[in-house]
Amino acid sequence: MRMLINVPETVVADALRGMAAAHPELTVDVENRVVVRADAPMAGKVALVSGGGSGHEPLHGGFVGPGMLSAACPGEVFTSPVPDQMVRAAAAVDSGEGVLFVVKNYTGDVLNFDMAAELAEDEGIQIAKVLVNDDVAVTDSLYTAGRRGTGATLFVEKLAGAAAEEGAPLQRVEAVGRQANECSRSFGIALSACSTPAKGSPTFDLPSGQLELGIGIHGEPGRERRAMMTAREIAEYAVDVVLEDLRPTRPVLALVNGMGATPLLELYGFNAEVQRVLTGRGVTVARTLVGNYVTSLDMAGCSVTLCQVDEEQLRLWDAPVQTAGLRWGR
Amino acid sequence: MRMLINVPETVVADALRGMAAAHPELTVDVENRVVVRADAPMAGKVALVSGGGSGHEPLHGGFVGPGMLSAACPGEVFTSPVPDQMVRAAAAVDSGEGVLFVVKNYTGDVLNFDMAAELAEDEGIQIAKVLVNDDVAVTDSLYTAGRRGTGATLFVEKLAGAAAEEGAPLQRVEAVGRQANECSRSFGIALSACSTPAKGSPTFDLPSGQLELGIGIHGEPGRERRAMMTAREIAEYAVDVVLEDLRPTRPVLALVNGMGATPLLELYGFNAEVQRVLTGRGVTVARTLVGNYVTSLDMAGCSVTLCQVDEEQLRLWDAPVQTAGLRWGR
Amino acid sequence: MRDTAFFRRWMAVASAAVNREAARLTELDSPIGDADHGSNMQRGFTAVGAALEKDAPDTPGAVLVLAGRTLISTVGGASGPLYGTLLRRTGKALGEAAEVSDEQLRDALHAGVDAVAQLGGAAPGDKTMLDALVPAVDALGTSYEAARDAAENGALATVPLQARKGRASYLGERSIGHQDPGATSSALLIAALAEVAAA
Amino acid sequence: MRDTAFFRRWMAVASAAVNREAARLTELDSPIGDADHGSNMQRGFTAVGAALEKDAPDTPGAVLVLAGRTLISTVGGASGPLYGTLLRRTGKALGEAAEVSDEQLRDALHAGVDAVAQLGGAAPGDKTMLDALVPAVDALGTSYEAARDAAENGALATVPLQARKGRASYLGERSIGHQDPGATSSALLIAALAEVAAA
Ligand SMILES: Nc1ncnc2c1ncn2[C@@H]1O[C@H](COP(=O)(O)OP(=O)(O)O)[C@@H](O)[C@H]1O
Ligand SMILES: Nc1ncnc2c1ncn2[C@@H]1O[C@H](COP(=O)(O)OP(=O)(O)O)[C@@H](O)[C@H]1O
Ligand SMILES: [Mg+2]
Ligand SMILES: [Mg+2]
Ligand SMILES: [Mg+2]
Ligand SMILES: [Mg+2]
Repeated sequence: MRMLINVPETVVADALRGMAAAHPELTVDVENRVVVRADAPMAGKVALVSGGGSGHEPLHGGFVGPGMLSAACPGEVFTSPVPDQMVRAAAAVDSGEGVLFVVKNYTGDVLNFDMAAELAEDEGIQIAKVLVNDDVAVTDSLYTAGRRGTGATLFVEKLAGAAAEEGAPLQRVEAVGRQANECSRSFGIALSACSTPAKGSPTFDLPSGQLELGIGIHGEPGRERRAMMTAREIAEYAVDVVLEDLRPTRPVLALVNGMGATPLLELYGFNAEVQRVLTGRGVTVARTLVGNYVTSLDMAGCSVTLCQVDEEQLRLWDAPVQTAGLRWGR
Repeated sequence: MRMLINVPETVVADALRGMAAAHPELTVDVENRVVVRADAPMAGKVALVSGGGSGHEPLHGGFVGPGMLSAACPGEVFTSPVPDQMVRAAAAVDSGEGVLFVVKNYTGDVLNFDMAAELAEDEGIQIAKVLVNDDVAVTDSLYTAGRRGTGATLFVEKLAGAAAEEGAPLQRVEAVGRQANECSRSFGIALSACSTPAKGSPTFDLPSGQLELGIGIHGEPGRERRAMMTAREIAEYAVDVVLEDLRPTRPVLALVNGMGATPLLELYGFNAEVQRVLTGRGVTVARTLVGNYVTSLDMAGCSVTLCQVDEEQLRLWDAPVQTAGLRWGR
Repeated sequence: MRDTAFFRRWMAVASAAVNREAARLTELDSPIGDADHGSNMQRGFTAVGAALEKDAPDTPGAVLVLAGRTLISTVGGASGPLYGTLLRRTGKALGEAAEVSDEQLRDALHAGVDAVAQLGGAAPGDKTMLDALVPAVDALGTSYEAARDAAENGALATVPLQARKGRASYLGERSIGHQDPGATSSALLIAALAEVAAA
Repeated sequence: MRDTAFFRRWMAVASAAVNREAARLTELDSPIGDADHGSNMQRGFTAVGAALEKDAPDTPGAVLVLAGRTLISTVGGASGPLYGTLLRRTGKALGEAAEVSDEQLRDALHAGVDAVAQLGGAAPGDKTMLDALVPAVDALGTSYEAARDAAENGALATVPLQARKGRASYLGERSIGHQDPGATSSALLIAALAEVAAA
């Protein structure tokens, strides 16, 4: 085990303490595992709450702040949070205008957020939900739990968060989030497995010189294993799979995302190839984001997410955002 | 080899192409390997140029922009850039007010920047230099190349960059940079070695269950190998070594830096321990930055840098900065 | 008749089994999941033990409802709501009686398992906990031992199946050849029940 | 007397040697450095070859000055300025003659090695390229073969030394037991010189 931790049991609580110390602009309830904008509830504004298993940082806690999430609920590593967290978060941020839950499509996340929505509504909080399911690697939804939510989560949280910040009503914020998800597709590649604190060793065995195509963000293997490919070949493969499903007719936002252990140097090089393929396919790239945003602990690898946008969505993307993990404008 | 690259020879050029695509606010000269603020030269303002081997991203290219560097010169992986790059960068950003070179103390960087300074001065550009040498792991400077420049580079570039942005003259910008270095100390720990593209395998052998104390940022082993320690023990060790040398009497800026492959979740947990130790030692922490800022490719591990600050330095730290890797304010 | 103490013993034995087998459950969750099922179950049943200690519910139904609620509040993931619902609904079906018959318990477990199927949308053959739970409650008509064996066999029988629900389903055909972690933990819970019933 | 072609051949043979040994030089730079010495030297000498082809300098001095400048402009790291200075200063000392004697070359190399010592501030025994270069130029008074052997022995003799300059110095005592990559590449350059002188 080569982890910078105390004991596996306290990893999430320790991280929340460290986050609280680094970010005075956040209210971090370590005991109850809720990260809230210090200025919440914002009068007259819709609130956004998201959450999921830990291990994907900066997602979601790193996206709490002006222009994005109002609160985040971190679960145990790779384990969806419990309804109690979500209800507590919703209560902390609701100004009376309602709360949007941003939920990645995993059985655990869906079940827990559903329970939380019921409980929160019992407490008189108006709840809307957006399900994120952008991963094209999960092909046959009839015989699976449906497409996973991965990189598009960032687009959903950013665009819906910008709409909420502008004062849009709940129905509109929900529509913006849903549209962002519908306009997005992702594909992920692993060059190594990751190690969870609980297991202490790689979650699957990937001999060097091999890669996994079509991975999710929970250290699960992908749908196919292949001999190592070059950055150029990986970019071609990933972009083509995404484009085939998305068939964009408008410019796209491109997220070239690292899984955690791939150096930024390599991610930028990979981005060069992604851009080359997109240009070759006649796709206009409106904005590009390169970095570790939706990660899988110490997994080496990357994912590509494209979100096709209209003028209004592009405006919401460019709107100011001030969070630990994403910051621009104002 | 589990790298997301095409061939080792083009890694830096590929990354620069990818950086150019992602950052229209930068002018990236891929051929000559210079990254420049698109709005340079800034009339009436001192310019800052830094650079060093690649593999430490976001350092330095990710720190080019308003409030920080005017230009960066990326060398090959872990190899200092050549004088030609630095001269070209200085010429591109000099407004006539002079250029500050920020140089990490490594034989290669020092020799190349020295040569560049001579050449630039021959071209009529006024050059000042700040040498960064904050790594307390290098103890005996009489019998070594002197202390390495590591995490303090970020503080030097940020504080001097803020002074330059405000219009301070070259002498003052240099003094701010020098002071930032003198007020800073660092210590680094590796939980795994990193792999350079040229070598394709780990640069040293670190069995799991062991760690290296006192590493630099070039994949070199540290001064001591030990059995694995907990985050709490590592924090105690690192903070104490730094404090012993710095003996701060004022509040500190804390940089809890990841070496590249350590998940943000772990870094935040480690930060909690760092803060605990600092509090225990009676040190006030004015600001904390947690993340991957001065990295070593895909090395797992971390470093702690403390910079003790007065009111003026704190003001310069809080001043707006708009770069790919560090962003706040305006 | 089974009294409140019987149900507390069931939860205690189940908790011990989960603790003992946690590493194995996480191991099973690695190749076809996200390597957390063991720690999820362990965290949940540790909390159940503490809650039963603290609140001291005094009917069989109340024991199971509290256990279920506690799992929902502490486990997360897919298994938290599913096992939480299983115990909560079983407990609800038991009503407020101070003692319940084996037949009442069987019917209540039926209701609990049905609720799991409804919540998760899975059916036997999908390679989930239902592959152990459904045959187990069916076999309860015969005996607790039969239920234990049916659950165990159901868990083993998930190996050749292709997953259609939960995380393992993302793997498609690559999910074949691995035992489902949830079915395995279900077999532990049923074995715990059989053990306390036999004592 | 040695003409321009001799110096071009030296650079060509040196380049071939560096290419052949690049992986080994990088390997030596791993335990006590940053694993780039081989690729640094390879990049530099490839550029030297191209520059000599393109600019076709027509005196021994001009060949070495161009080679040195090219190393400075393409290598980076510690070795770029140091080897660049070695060749540039040696070339400068050769002046503008069309042919040079072995004695002139020896004196010029002395000047070049002195410049390296001054620029880098190192001395023999510090576990650097000087541990090969200094004995080599001293032995040049005897013969090119003696210089080659002295460089080779000097490189081998770095193994037990503790580094006091360059990256390896950060390791303190842990630098003992490893051969210095720069001394090793210096031995290659001197061996290349001996090879073309013998031909
Ligand atoms: N829709 C479902 N219906 C029934 N059981 C399910 C369903 N989805 C998953 N499971 C069960 O949950 C188990 C996984 O639990 P766990 O690992 O704790 O949660 P997660 O998958 O969220 O990490 C699976 O092995 C399977 O038995
Ligand atoms: N101050 C110095 N004087 C002479 N030679 C030096 C000095 N510092 C380093 N060297 C030589 O440079 C070699 C390393 O070169 P290289 O790996 O290319 O550069 P870097 O150390 O910058 O990565 C060392 O093995 C040593 O022989
Ligand atoms: Mg899970
Ligand atoms: Mg180097
Ligand atoms: Mg799981
Ligand atoms: Mg080197």
